Amino acid sequence: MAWKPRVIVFTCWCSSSGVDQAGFEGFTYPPNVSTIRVPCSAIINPSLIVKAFEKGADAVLVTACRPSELRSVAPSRITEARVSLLRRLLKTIGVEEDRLRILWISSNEGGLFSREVSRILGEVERLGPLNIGGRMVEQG
Amino acid sequence: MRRVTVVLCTCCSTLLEKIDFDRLRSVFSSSPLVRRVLITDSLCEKNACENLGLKDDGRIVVAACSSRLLEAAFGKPSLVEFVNIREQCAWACGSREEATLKAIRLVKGGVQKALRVSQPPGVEGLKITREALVIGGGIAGVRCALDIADAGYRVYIVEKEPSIGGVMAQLDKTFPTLDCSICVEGPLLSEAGRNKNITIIPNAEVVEVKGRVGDFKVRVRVNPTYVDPDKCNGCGECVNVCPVYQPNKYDADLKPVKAIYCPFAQAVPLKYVINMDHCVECGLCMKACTRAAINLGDEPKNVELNVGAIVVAVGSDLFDPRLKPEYHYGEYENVITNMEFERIICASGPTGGVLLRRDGKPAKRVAFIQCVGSRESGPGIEECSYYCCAASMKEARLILEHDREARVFIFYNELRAFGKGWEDLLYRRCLEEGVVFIRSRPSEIRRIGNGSLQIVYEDTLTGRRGELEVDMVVLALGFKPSWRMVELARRLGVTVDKHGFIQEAHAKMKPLETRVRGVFVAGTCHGPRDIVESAVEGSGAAALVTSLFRRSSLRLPEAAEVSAEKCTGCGRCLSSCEYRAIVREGDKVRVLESVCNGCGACLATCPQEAITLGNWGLEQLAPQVSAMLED
Amino acid sequence: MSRAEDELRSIARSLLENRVVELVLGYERYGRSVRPCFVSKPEEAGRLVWSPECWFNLAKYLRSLRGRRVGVVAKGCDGRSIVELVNENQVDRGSIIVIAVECTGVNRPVKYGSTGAASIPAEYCGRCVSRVSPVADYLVKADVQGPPEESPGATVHASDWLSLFAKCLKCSACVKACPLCYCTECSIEGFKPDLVHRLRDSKELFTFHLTRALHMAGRCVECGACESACPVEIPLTRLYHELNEWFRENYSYVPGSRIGEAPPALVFKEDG
Amino acid sequence: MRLGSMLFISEDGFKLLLEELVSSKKVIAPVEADGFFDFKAIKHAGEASLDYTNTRLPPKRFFIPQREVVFKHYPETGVRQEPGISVETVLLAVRPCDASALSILDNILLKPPHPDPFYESRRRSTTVLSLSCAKPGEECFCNVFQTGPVRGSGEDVTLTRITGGFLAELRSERGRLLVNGFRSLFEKAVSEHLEEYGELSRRLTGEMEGRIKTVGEQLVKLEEKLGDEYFQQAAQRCLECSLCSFVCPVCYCFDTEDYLEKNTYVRAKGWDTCASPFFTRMASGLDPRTSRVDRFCHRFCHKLSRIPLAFNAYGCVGCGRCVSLCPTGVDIREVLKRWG
Repeated sequence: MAWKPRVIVFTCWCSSSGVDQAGFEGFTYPPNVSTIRVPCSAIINPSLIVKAFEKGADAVLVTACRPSELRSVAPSRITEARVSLLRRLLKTIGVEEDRLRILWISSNEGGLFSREVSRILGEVERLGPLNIGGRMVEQG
Repeated sequence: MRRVTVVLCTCCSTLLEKIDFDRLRSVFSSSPLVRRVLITDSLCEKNACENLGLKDDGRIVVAACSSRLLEAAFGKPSLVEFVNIREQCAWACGSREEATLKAIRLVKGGVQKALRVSQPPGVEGLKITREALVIGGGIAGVRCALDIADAGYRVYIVEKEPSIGGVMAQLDKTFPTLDCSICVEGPLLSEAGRNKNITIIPNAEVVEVKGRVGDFKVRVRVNPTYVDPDKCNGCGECVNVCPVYQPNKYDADLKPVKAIYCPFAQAVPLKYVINMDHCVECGLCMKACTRAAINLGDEPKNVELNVGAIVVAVGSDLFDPRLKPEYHYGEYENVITNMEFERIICASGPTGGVLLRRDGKPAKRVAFIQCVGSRESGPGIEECSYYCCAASMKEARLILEHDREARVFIFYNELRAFGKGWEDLLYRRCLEEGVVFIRSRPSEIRRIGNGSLQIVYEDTLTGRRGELEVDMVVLALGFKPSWRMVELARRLGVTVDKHGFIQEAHAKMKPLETRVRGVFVAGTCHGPRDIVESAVEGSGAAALVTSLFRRSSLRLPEAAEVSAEKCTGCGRCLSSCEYRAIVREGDKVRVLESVCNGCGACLATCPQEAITLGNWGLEQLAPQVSAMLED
Repeated sequence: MSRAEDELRSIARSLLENRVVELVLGYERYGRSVRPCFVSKPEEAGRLVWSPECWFNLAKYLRSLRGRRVGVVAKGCDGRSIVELVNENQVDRGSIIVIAVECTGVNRPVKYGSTGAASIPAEYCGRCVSRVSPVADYLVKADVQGPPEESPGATVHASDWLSLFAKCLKCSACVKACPLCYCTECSIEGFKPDLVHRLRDSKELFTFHLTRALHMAGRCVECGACESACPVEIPLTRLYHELNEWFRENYSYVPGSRIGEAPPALVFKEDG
Repeated sequence: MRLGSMLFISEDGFKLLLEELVSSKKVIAPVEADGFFDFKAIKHAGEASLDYTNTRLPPKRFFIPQREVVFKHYPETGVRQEPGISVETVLLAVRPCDASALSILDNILLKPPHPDPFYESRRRSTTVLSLSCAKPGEECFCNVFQTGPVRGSGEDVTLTRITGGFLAELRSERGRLLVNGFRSLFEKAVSEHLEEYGELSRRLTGEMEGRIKTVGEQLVKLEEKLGDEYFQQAAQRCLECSLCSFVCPVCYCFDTEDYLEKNTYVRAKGWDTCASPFFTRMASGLDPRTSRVDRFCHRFCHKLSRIPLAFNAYGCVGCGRCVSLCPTGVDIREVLKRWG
């Protein structure tokens, strides 16, 4: 059957209510998206994103609260810096940096989330499978 | 092998046609990691847990709707992992097949995480010391101490002056009703002095605060007063024989008192103190004192307090008018501040309540200049200082009450009379009594001939420029916290805003709390206020303290902890904590539980996860990610 | 025997004689190349040598010698890693005497190479930020002035990295040779099996190298010790250089340039 | 033909032999890749290149893989040992020292009553053809342990390149069977061949004249030398990485690891190093060998005194890899010089 990109989404507490709200209002988005809820986007360890790519994720999305309205500005700034640093690292070693993105989703933007996810899924499909596992097996 | 119970909720069977629950059951009952699979139709019912017999199941994966609704049903999520198969699967997927596959994937992830969840986060049953500390004995502090004492808890008031009372004790009358300030506050002070639950520690300041909410260890340094408070009965014999005079800070340095003095008549505690800067140690007072209470070799003492909550009510200093050279305060005698005016107009003041100029002549023409150090981008503060318009109108009415023929001018920007009773009792009454309001911020004060002053101004309503000759100018000073406030905030671990006021946890949602759990604020220390609002906040803070003490035990939310052997002290986590909850200790770091907000930004900065937060480490999340990516 | 070597020895001898330091860390001749040596007696100072073969970063030993007064021979990059170690309070600046030597580029060892050459000029020295250590108590000028000869080095294309990682033996020589890798329980050596298992699994080498790159981001002084210690010669410094470029572009911050300066990316300014 | 008899095979005879072997069996030979020689399975004869001092990594990994699954616990059927499926392979052009390492490993790992099944199945299915050295490497010291440079002790056929072809000496039953299979390509060795063979070994021993030569009895009591000034000084340099153990053809210590993969529990076994501070760390955290000097000396005591005592063969074959690859120049030859 056709290859489907596998995407992991890390949502912080507020943006997870945004994601739930997407379903609540009937916005459908492709199924091969698995969400993991964490208290705050800054908890996500960049090594965990790297592990997700190694285990077969074709794209990883990190949703965070918009820096302006979040009650404490800081964590979103940290996540933004870490994601940008990791994107640069991925670009260096030949993994397209668009496979890792940060989305500013506040708790009432369900529609935005589903539109963004569908658009990103389309792009990732064009990029094709990442298959780190397969490419890392050395010869002989 | 650890086992997990999987509970699937069909949301009153509405999800049955969206997700193939039988397939879910077969997939997970065959897995060796799952103890049993339960399918129920409404988990959000009142006692769903009991009916399903989940009491002793330990590790549970609940696949249902959004977890916010369910957390209440399951109580604090201990070893329970929530997976959303309604909003994110049933309602968000196109076909039943897709929704089922996604549900399987999400529950697999949930199972892997549930396997590795350790003891529920947060520390249970922390002991609470049901004693409070109020720093600052002004109206806010006293009001707060009284409310806490009335609720039956012990309170310490630490006051840097020899007596509690604060700024309100220095005022003559209070607006808007012009009732005598000390007559209102006096009874409160004496009740505070008498209340067996309240211990007043005067001449003292907080030096060091350690520990967490419910268990603060506070070190207080009591400055020497050279008079033993237990022996002194306030008879005043020593004052008669003391040869040395000194300016009295209570009277804004306008009325001299002896080196051994009591700040004001209604002082609580009514004890005499010696100001060693001026005392010449002649020893006359020692001979005069019948109870041998005086000891010139007194040393500062340290007092250790163990309290459960701290209320900061230290008030705020006023703007230093010398920073506005155009008003020549300190240079021209008759340019005085509104605090000095309060002492002069007050009966117990230096002139016995008669409004006299420095040279003794009565002040017939008085001008008030508003917003000195407020609502400006200069050395003052940007905000409006809230109290000064009302105070100046009150003082104007006092002048006219003392001397019918006096002429009073008020130079204002926007006259703010928004409080209860301010409009009629102050503003309209002033207009009736002939007070002249000029909308202008005077540019300069000049001295002319016989000591009277000339104010150069431009009336922005009429556009006319003019000079006004007056006998006396009163500067309405705004609030401006001094370095002492910033120093105290550093010792408490709380932050200050750009002007130096203490920063509340949240301006709207938590106005009386600070970022350190268990430390509250009341009064002008966290922003411009008037007496009414300071008292209100005193009671508000007291309510928060009593509700904290009312709890049987304390449960702190998840706070990060540092493992001592793993930590190398490199400090990379310090900079990631926006609440500054991580501090260096020796060559390691430590997390202040009462300050940590559980956001976890520090976890990823530590390369070996020496700093951990509940169940949010790689050990729990990596297997969940791997499980979700199994094809 | 070059003038620089001579100066170096006399400095070391005087430091040891006047008991300014208990130990001087330097390099000594060994077979065809050079290896680190610990000189504790003045008369042994003669063993110290200086040549382009001295690629090893002696700052690695400073942490285990904390508390003792130690003199250390430091190239530009070694000095920068001493600054980083001081910023991360792993060593006390006071107890280290830095004998800074002006470096003109080192040679990276090539072992069992088919070309037979013992070492070739290190490619990472071409990107050097400062030839002399930012912190120095003594300075030894280089014998021959002028820019280092151009160091050849195949440019590494983005697509090569995965096959390069696949060659890795997971022997952690890179981790152990790096002065800034000092975790008590290194999460990629085996203490965090959920991230990287202790035993080598070729798929996990992706996570091994990227996690180490993330841990070095904003700290690596590009001394090349990891690249030179690696038995299968993976050009790791090139990888960490890219992350330092990210820091340079976003925050114009170069690691190891000044004592007291913390990496800015994820840092809140004090007034923040 | 009896064991030990010498045969000759011409250059193109050898190529033919290689073609045959590649088509019938899995052949592993040294291949040059970006400046280094490493053993790789070759598809056709042309890939192999035989003029090298030694491969960077020993052929050990074809007998003891860096990581292998020992058994899995399947939920339905319980524990099942992973079968050590090993296909018939020919290991070509191994240097005599690496080949001798295999014979030492045989003594250790195949010693009854508990031979290592995984090693045994791989060893039994592999025929080792060694190739004598043409020129000793800088760090080689195989002359100390008589493990080269011409003849090793673990190989099935010893090849020696001489003008016009190779001399093949049959060293084991498997070697004889292999050569029998291609008897037509071989012919009896004549005296010039043997003459050239003798001349080669004399030249090689001559070239290794300056290096250490003998191994003395003092090594047996190396343990007591722990406090020796040399060990204190040298141990300070060791970085405790796993390089020396991973590149040593004789190191066989392993570590095991259990983890959960999908629904099955897996036990894996793989290379470990005694230099690492966690090699002897017990579950409780207790570590009998806490100091760096202990670990540093253990490596030499194990190779130079304990293995000889237990398996009457030295645990080192003098290939020189650990000497040349160690980042901080730790050198086993210094131990030999001091106590050899």
